[in-house]
Amino acid sequence: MAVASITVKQDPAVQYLLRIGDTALIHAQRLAEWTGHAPQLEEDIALANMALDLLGQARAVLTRAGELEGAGHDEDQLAFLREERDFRNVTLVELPRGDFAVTVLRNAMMSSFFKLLWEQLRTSSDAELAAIAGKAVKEVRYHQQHAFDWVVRLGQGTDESLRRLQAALDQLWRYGAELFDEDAVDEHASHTGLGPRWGDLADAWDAEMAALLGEAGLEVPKATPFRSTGKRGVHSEHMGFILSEMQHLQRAYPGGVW
Amino acid sequence: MAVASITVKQDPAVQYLLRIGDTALIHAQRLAEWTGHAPQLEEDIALANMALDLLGQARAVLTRAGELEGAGHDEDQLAFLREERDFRNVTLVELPRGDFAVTVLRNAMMSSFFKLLWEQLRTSSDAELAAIAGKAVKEVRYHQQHAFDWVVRLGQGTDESLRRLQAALDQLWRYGAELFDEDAVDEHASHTGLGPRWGDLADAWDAEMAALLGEAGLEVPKATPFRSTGKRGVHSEHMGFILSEMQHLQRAYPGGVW
Amino acid sequence: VQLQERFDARIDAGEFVEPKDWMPEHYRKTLVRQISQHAHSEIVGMLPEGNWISRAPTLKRKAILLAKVQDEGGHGLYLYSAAETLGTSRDEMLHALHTGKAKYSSIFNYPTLTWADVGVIGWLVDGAAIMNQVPICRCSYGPYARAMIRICREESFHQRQGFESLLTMMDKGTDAQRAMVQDAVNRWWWPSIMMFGPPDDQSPNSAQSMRWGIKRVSNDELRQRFIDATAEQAKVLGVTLPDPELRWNEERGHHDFGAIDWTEFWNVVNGHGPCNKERLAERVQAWDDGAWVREAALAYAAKQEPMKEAA
Amino acid sequence: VQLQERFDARIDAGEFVEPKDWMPEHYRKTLVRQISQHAHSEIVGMLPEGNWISRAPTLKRKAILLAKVQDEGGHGLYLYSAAETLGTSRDEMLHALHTGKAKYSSIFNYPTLTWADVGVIGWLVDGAAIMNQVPICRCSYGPYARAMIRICREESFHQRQGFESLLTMMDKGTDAQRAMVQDAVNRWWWPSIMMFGPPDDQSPNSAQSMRWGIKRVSNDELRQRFIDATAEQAKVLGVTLPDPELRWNEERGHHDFGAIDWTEFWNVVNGHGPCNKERLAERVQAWDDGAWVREAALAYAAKQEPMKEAA
Repeated sequence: MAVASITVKQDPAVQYLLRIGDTALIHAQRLAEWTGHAPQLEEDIALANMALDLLGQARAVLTRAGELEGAGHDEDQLAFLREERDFRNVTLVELPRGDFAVTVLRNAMMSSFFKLLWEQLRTSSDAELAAIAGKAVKEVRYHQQHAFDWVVRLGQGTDESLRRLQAALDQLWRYGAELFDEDAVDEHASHTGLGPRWGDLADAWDAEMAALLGEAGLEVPKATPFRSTGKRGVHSEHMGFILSEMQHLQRAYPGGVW
Repeated sequence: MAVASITVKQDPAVQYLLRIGDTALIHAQRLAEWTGHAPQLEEDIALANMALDLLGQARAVLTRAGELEGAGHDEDQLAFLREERDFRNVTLVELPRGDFAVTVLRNAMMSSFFKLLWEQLRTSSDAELAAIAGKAVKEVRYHQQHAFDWVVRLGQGTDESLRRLQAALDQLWRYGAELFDEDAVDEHASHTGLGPRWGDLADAWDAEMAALLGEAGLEVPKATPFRSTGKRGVHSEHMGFILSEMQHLQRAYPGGVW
Repeated sequence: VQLQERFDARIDAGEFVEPKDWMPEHYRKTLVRQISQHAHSEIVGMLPEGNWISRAPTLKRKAILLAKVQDEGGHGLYLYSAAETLGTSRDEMLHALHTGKAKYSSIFNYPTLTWADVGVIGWLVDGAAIMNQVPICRCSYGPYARAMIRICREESFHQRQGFESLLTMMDKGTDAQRAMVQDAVNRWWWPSIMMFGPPDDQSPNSAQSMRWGIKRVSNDELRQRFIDATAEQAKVLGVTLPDPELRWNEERGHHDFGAIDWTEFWNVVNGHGPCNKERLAERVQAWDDGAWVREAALAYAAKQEPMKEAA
Repeated sequence: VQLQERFDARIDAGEFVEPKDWMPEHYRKTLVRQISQHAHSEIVGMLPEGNWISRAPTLKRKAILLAKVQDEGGHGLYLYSAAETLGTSRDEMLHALHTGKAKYSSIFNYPTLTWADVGVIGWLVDGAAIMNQVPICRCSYGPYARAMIRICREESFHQRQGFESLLTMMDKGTDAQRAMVQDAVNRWWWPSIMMFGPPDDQSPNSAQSMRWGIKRVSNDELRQRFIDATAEQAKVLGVTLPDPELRWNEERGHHDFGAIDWTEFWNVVNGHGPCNKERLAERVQAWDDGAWVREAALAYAAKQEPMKEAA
């Protein structure tokens, strides 16, 4: 019945999976906030659908991370009993949901990244991860289509929608760089065939985003030295609030069975 | 090191104190949200000051509640390890802080109530509570003055400030009735001299509020059968989010010493 | 007159009325009111349960809840579509909701205060909804009946999930969890049995709706069926229904039950329940916040038109 | 020229310059820049700590933290007032902050990620601030010097409270709490020692400020004093400072320490730290959201004027 937080081994393969699983989980958490509050009913349903896909991916990957760690941690212990500093999601997904422009632009950035990642992970040396990727890649293609359609629609819609979209880009763009920062975890994954160095996806991602942002009529902000560092466990101040809410029941009902 | 929630005896004297202590605590929690975000620096300081006063009152009253209960619960166990359904604050204080009009109007409603209550509690049969009241009554007079000044200022300020203030009144007014709903807890307090039936404060409160709202040029909404029920432990949906945030550390670090 | 006779004959024969068929204006209006009210209930109903998505206690329960709330949005869509076949647009119906002219099920004006509320809504509220809705699968208006068939199938699934989640807590959980379940049952029981509406002798529109085959079973009869079914399920769960007068009546072959507080019912119907104002305000806020998005989508579509024509 | 000579003589004699005294324009500008930057640091500094008020782990800690953040607001007030004596209004200074023309201490562009960060800010950040500010209590401009005396007294109190809260966790807490403290120290150590600004040989304005008695001790000397004091305190706490090269140098009578990452320093100064954009956006949002309140207060005050005259 102890409910102290768990700690997870600093094994690079486990860390690599946590980056994927946590990013999908926190993105799902944010997207699900729209449920019941979207601009039209179709979008309530579409955003909930994406959140469900991401949640499914998160569950599969976290489960696999727990298996590779070998300490008996299941998806729920990993999601609900880790401390903030042990979460490995990129910072971009933990930012507040913002308005609809922020949401579809973040979806465009993240789904483009995930599409490239899952495509590569289909040939992971870890058969389980490869299988997860085979399913995820189909889901994420739809996410990307949905996000891109909306970005173009808002970019070419009204003056206000273009203005809001540009503001969203100005806010979010600088968080994109974190996706492609490399370190020993990437090196290890690449070396063992677990998955690609995330940095190796940068060129393809840049190309897809440039085409999209061009079509939407957006001005791409200049690159800056700003680097978010969520995937190394140093998050934004938003993360603590996400977790205090998400983890409340598991923390408050020790030994509970749900 | 168990951190399961505590439960508190259904003793009417304890419940009476929890109503006071929890109301002050949750009101402080909401007011403190303004810190760093007020319309001008003077108000950052004034609102933090009120939150501090309320927090001090809450600590004293919760401590006393724990003593009367006699189960060894201190102020922190009462604040951080009770479940939502065992909190006894009135619903009004748990509503989101809203804009500045909502905040000063709520302050006006609550400080007027608390002023009347503390004045009576100075002669409580419980010497400890009487002592707390002696200090609190001075603090709350300042709170009331501050709130009333602002209500008049906003009411007689600009068209926009009047419009916002009226919207705040339309939102909050219906939660005022709960303050004066009576039950066995009040009956017991009155009977034992612990404190007044809250309902007995209604006429004086009505008179003070009517004078204020009149001066501010507000239209008082019609009475309706709506009744909030926080002081019986049936809260609004906002309460759970307040507690998940407020209680997070105590729940997540079992056995911690702070 | 001939049209009216043909219509009546059709109803009597138990045939479906379809959108292109002639129908009495009052029949059309009654249907629009009922279907749109039902659609509004689905989308307002997303709020109390949606309130717990971010806090669901396991990832599996989070997925189940999110899928359920999404289904409710889907039900809203089918129902608005069914109502649109009667010549009223979704925007018109939403306008009626947002301005307080249209109603939605009063049950959603109660707050969800604990995680157990989510399970209890599945068990009791969805259970009552199904009881109400199954007869509508045989309703005389085709599009409505067909929508209801699909909806009822999904609702049954939700109801079983809700019951199962409560059963897990009651059977395998801690004392604190069991107390949470019992507390939620205590709060939702009476509002649930109010979902069948006022007693038959105070339900003036029922007769006409029965005649038209829009309503098939009376309020009191549905309520009795629900109570009979639920009392047995409560025993399986191990919870107590908060009605000291609830007991099996051998003679009637039904459960007797205590007096319903109709004052509370009418207060909530008339806008004075715990969450009426907040629910509506939340819907209106979402709609208003989304206005610029809908406008952008329209503007974009308009710009594409000439291009399509030119292509 | 005579005025300049008299001013210089006064500075040399260690006398205070007061608001009504003549002063060189550059002296005035330098002071306005420095005092307003200091005031901005106080009010921006309310945000990272304010972030934890709602989550403080005990009611006592909540009260202490709330009082501390309130004090920072108070410091902001004194300092804006001191700067106003030089002929610049608070609104002008805030405008410079909101438009990015004025700076504030870079330390507040780092996030507070755990509760231990609050204690570490008290210990290290307030500690470094005091080290910087104590000499300003002897600054040549009277109103600034007097404000600093009061501020330093309160900051010392905050610093002790921060240290005490860390000591409680380290001495009496759990392993998880001790790990939380060490982690916070790891993140805040380097940014704290950057608070003394660039090395003396890269600090071009320092000489003039020294001459004017606005600055009394050099950046590097203050930094060394801070490191020497803090290294001892770290031992008492039982935390490790994250610098493998930190060690006592008997010969120098000071601690040696590792190379500071000045690239990070300049990145944060130039707006690219972890929270620069969010901190400023939060201040601007609060200011903009409050516009209608300030307008209402002005309108009300204007309406009262004629009444007062008439009375």
